[in-house]
Amino acid sequence: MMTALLHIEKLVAGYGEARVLSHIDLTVEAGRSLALLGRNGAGKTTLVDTIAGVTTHHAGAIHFDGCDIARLRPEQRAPHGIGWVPQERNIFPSLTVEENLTATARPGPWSLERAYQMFPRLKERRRNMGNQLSGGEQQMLAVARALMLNPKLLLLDEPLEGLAPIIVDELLAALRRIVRDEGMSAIIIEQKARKILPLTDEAVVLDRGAVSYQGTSQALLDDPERLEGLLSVS
Amino acid sequence: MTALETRHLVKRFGGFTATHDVSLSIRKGARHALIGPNGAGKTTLINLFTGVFAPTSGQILLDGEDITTLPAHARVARGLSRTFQINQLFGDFTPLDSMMLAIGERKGHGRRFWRPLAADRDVAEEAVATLEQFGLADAMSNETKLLPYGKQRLLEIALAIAAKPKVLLLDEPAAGVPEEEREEVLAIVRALPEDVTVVLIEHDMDLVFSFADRISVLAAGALFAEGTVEEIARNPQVKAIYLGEDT
Amino acid sequence: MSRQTDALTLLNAKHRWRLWEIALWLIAVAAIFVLPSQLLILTEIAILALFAVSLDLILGYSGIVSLGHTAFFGLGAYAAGILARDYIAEPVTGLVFAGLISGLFGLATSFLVLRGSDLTRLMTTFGVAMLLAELGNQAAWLTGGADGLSGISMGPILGLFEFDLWGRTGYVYCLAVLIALTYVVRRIVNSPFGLSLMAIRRNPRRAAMLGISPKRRIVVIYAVSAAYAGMAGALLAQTTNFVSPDVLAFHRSADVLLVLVIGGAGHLYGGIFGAIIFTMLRAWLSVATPQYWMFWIGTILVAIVMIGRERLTGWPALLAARLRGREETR
Amino acid sequence: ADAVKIGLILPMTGPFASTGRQVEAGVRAYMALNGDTAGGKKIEIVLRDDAGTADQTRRLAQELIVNDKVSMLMGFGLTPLALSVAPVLIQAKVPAIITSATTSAIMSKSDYYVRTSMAGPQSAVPVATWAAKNGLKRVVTLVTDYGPGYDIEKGFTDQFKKDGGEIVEAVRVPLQNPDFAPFLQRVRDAKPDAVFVFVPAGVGSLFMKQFVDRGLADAGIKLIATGDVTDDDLLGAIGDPALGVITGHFYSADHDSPENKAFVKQVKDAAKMRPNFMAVGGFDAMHLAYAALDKTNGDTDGTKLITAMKGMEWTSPRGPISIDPATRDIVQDIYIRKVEKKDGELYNVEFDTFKKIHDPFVAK
Amino acid sequence: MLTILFDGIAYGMLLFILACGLSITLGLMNFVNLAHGAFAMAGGYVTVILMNRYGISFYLCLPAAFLVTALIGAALEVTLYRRLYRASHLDQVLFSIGLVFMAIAAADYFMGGQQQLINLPAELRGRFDLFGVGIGRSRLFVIVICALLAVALQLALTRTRFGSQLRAAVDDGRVARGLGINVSTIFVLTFALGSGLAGLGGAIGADMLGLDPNFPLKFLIYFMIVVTVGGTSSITGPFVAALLLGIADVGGKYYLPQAGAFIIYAVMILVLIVRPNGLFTREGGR
Ligand SMILES: Nc1ncnc2c1ncn2[C@@H]1O[C@H](COP(=O)(O)OP(=O)(O)OP(=O)(O)O)[C@@H](O)[C@H]1O
Ligand SMILES: Nc1ncnc2c1ncn2[C@@H]1O[C@H](COP(=O)(O)OP(=O)(O)OP(=O)(O)O)[C@@H](O)[C@H]1O
Ligand SMILES: CC(C)C[C@H](N)C(=O)O
Ligand SMILES: [Mg+2]
Ligand SMILES: [Mg+2]
Repeated sequence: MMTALLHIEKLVAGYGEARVLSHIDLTVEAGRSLALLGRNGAGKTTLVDTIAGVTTHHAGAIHFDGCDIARLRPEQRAPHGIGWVPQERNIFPSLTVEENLTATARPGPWSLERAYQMFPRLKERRRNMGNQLSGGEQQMLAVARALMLNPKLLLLDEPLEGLAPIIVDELLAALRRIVRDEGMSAIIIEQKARKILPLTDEAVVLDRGAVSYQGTSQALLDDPERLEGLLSVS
Repeated sequence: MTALETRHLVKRFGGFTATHDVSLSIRKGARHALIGPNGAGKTTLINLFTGVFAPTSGQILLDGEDITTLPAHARVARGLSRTFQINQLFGDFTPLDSMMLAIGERKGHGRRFWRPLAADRDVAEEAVATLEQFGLADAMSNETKLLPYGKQRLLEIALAIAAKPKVLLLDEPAAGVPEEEREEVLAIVRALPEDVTVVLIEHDMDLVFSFADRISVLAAGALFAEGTVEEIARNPQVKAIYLGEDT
Repeated sequence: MSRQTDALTLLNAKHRWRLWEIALWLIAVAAIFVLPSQLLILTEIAILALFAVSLDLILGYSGIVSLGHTAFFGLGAYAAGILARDYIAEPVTGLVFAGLISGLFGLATSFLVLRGSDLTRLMTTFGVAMLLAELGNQAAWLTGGADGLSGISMGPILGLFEFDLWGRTGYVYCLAVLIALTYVVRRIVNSPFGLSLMAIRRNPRRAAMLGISPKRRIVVIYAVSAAYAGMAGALLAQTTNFVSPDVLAFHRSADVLLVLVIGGAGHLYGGIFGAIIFTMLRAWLSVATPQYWMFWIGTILVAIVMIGRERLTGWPALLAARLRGREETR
Repeated sequence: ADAVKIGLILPMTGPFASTGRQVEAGVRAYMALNGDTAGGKKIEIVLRDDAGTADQTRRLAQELIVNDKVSMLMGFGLTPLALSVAPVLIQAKVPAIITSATTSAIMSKSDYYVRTSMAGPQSAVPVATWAAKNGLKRVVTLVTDYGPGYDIEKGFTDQFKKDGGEIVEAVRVPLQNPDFAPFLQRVRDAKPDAVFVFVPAGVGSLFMKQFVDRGLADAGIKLIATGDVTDDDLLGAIGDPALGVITGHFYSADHDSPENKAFVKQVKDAAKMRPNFMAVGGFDAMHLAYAALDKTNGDTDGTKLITAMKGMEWTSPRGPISIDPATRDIVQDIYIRKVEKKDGELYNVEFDTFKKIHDPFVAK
Repeated sequence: MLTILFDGIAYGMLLFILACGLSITLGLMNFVNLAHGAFAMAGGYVTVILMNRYGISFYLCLPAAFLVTALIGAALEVTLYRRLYRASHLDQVLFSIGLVFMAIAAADYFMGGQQQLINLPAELRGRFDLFGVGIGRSRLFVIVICALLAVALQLALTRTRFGSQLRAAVDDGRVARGLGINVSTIFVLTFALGSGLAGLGGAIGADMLGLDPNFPLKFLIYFMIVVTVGGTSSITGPFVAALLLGIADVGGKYYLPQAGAFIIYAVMILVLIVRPNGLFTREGGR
């Protein structure tokens, strides 16, 4: 039986006094993936960062894997099984590639070898400092770093940005496999809806900090006009 | 007429060769795309063009003039302008301030220390006009760092264009810009005068193919292939190392 | 177009004279008449304020931290002192002379602040000041060495105004110089040149890509700042008729840095307010408890930081609105 | 019957704070022992901290004169601090009694300076004479690299050469100097009979320790010094390494006289420390102020006070002293002392006296 | 000749032990802690009190000085420092200088203004000759302790996960937390370590450098020089820098006494001209 891995209720959050998200309700089942869409500034990053715990939480509940983590500090959430890829990647500049991977790693199926297997490029650059990587390499590192946390839920904020098309295909395929075969869940933000809708189960569209669509990805794909309407500048 | 040319350009970081004997020639007025796998050395190349890095060996020519050893700002003065792959903005300036700066510097006002900023009406007018063009006018008095990422990205591009360059280098300008706005951004770029040379680095093939008239493919630091859009799109080796199957 | 008017209004707002600004200077002038017994300490404040304004030019506006700014202050003091002792006793001449000497020295040492991190700059500037201090100590034939430079007797200002024991002439002189030089800084920071400095401070790489040569601009402003510091030093030498070796001492660099940070770097008036607050507090506390005043100053510094400067006083908020987008990043 | 105010400007904080502390203790001790009236008027002390910074000294002096209307200034921890007030004194005609600064050059800068500490190399010269007499032929001098150091180096060197000695080497140590090793090694390598040392008091104690640690004494190099090195205040803390060191100075807490006994007891009781040569400078400054006021019958005119002070003679805790009417500088006995243990405590025990020493640099 | 070299090394090592705590708080944690010298002073006074008042052995005083200052450091971190990691460097300067002022006045109040001296145990006093080189025992002791410490620290900070977590936390605290690093705990431990080392340095240095309330200001500059010349990204950097400066300073003062006071500053400026980020820098990093 599937239970909700993440269940968000009436969430209000923002930065300091500023409230960006208002009354968000959202559910992610274990072993499912969710596409998070929305225009520029809609609050996608804010939502994902709020789950990771690094914004200001004003009200509402975030149930994760059976407990309310809304009031937990971010470093207490990661151990519950949250893996986060921030939008700006935020590779630690004074750590080597390998240290970036191991510093936060937790035990589980994702090991250093497996991460390197997925991104051979990283293995080649393993002794490089974090800030001496190309943009795409940083993106790979951010994803690999999150995987090495061996999370139950992956939060991916525009993870495809800056990756070569062939890598994008590989990464998407791999994510799909991971979600399907290993029961990991994922929330994926992406500007190009059509890139990820085919590979995700559910979709949520945000607009000005509120949910404007919630349903299956397939439904959105089947209704391009609706999709257009949800995403284009009104 | 070549706008930008490199001869046997090499850049090493310690033992690692990021640019490997690249000889590239870009025609004046070209819409040239630079693609290649991650870590192929595209950004490094731009950094070499603009003087962020000094090459290990080789030459860079702008309009036939050797600029290999010129400092960055002198290259800008000769008409080279760029955007950064990762935004390089003045976080607590307003977009208006940033634009005033960019345009003022282009006009050579930067050494004026007695005249108030506001006295340069023409600069202010142009600043506002450019901001409007990029849909940033509403946010012109907000702190840059508080703008959504996409808007910051637009400002990054606007700043480069404000320099009225002869050669414009765009490093993944569309990253983080929503799909619909990507086209608008490129439309602005496309609308630049014909003699402006544009070099575009981008992983979004829809954009590349619709924008470029010529493409160079870089791999492992070296020039791997070069040709028209059709040639590159059909090139099986490029597919194998970069494009993948479905594009 | 209304957007354009908006923009011009925004830009104009930056360099408009504020009420409190005018009030500040009026009070400073009024002090000549209403606070005759405090003129000496006010003179000290004016000199320190000028010194802090000079530091603000490089620290607040250009992001160059210096722990050796007193090199220029001390050099100016010695230059003015020696000139007055041996050649020309007229103060304004000495002031200009000191500014020139310090400015040139700033120009000559500016290459040191172009590279490295904040810490590097902190320490190279500090090193230069220490070397200069040691030089001053060794060159006793010129500087009086450790005993200090004495035997200065200043002539009347412009041949007209004699210095008096109550420090009235001295204060008027220092205040006039402070007002004039602050006005110049005010013009500079509100100019395109000033904007480019602030841009360099925030992101030199991007600034270079807009065609700005960060190095040249920094060299220029460093020299200007050095000249300012030199003139502050000259004022001290001229109003005290003495140059002690501690014009080059480390604590002076540290003090001026504190003063500026207390007042808020990058605000133009930060140094001035800082000088007022710091000097008054110290004077008051060291009279109240000559042995332990440092403890209370320390407590106040800690409190200022913990509570947050912005929350303590109203004026930075005013300034923040005025200079929106220009406060230091933190 | 209004009060007479005396402005006391001292470094109470900063590196020379202990100077200020001692002088203040001396001043307070005098008032405790002699009451607070002189010349029929009540005496008030206004204490200010200049933190050892000359422009502060100068401003404080000026403010004390203009605002607080003090009749005399007193204090001045270091030479430049004393020098900085010269223009003020000249303009305001207010006497300034120097309790600590020692450089010769100060006195000529204004006619309103009077000194109760020490005049230049006053104590160095007798040490030179003593050394030459006691069979020390080859000496290295080691002084701190600043004004008073030069004075003392010169005073010692001139006298020692005159008495037939040889200066093997003259070493100068920077004021800011954490480690004496290289200088001591230089001394050691020069293999002299003795090393003559002047370093300011606090540093002096560190010097002593390193001197012993480096085995210079074992190598047969004797240590002779001015009294700063075996400062009474620190002697206890230096401990046994100091035993046997010979110094010349104008004051020892061990000086055997009723005046001194009373003084030492008063400071020990009130300030919980042993007075040193700085404290006695403050004590005598107060005596001079009181005596001058008595003489003018409470008239606080600066010029009259200075005139009254000139030629004043009295018995200080340090011994008999007087103010030279020509130079306004102190004339005092210099004692040669040796560090010895008395009742479990270390003292500079006087064993030889050079009488009525003037500033050797100023022709009599 | 070799004696001078030995003295230089010892002096350098003393600088290192005093500065290494700072290279942790300033270099690694990126906190401009000008109060470093105050912690060193605290360690010194702990030693003085324990030895002179209670007659406790010098060897026991060293760990005690470390522990006491580490505890003080931890307490201050939790109450004050913690809130300022994200403040600007200038605010940190203001704050820590404030602490220094407080410490100076407090030391003066409780301990008096005069120099405090300790007397080392007999076996650490004096010197012996080894192949004609005069070896001061206390200096040898300093050298040994420092060398051990340098190796231990370098290993701990570069080879352990704690080390990389610390650097990650400093690079980007927000993201480090988001990825599960317990930034507060790491910082409090590291800060305590840095202060403890300062205290240890103060305890060891008190004999040679003396101890008075002005200690934190008097020596601050030397610590800063060592850290700057060494570079802020490792422990090896300050170690080598301390050695270099120690030898240059002692050697220079011996051979060129007239230039004595210039040397350390001149060396520092020269190094920084050639290598603006210090002797040892990783190419990356902040
Ligand atoms: N640090 C911040 N402080 C205050 N407001 C912020 C901050 N960061 C973002 N915002 C505001 O929050 C809103 C939502 O921003 P967010 O970054 O979540 O949008 P997004 O959907 O991720 O956009 P994008 O597609 O550009 O990444 C925006 O209006 C933005 O201006
Ligand atoms: N400062 C540096 N030191 C060492 N290696 C570096 C440095 N800068 C870049 N590199 C390496 O050089 C290679 C080329 O990097 P570059 O940024 O040019 O790639 P790119 O083609 O722009 O890739 P992407 O598409 O991912 O942005 C990368 O492997 C990177 O790790
Ligand atoms: C207190 C002493 C160190 C004063 C010193 N003798 C001077 O005149 O400067
Ligand atoms: Mg986002
Ligand atoms: Mg790139």
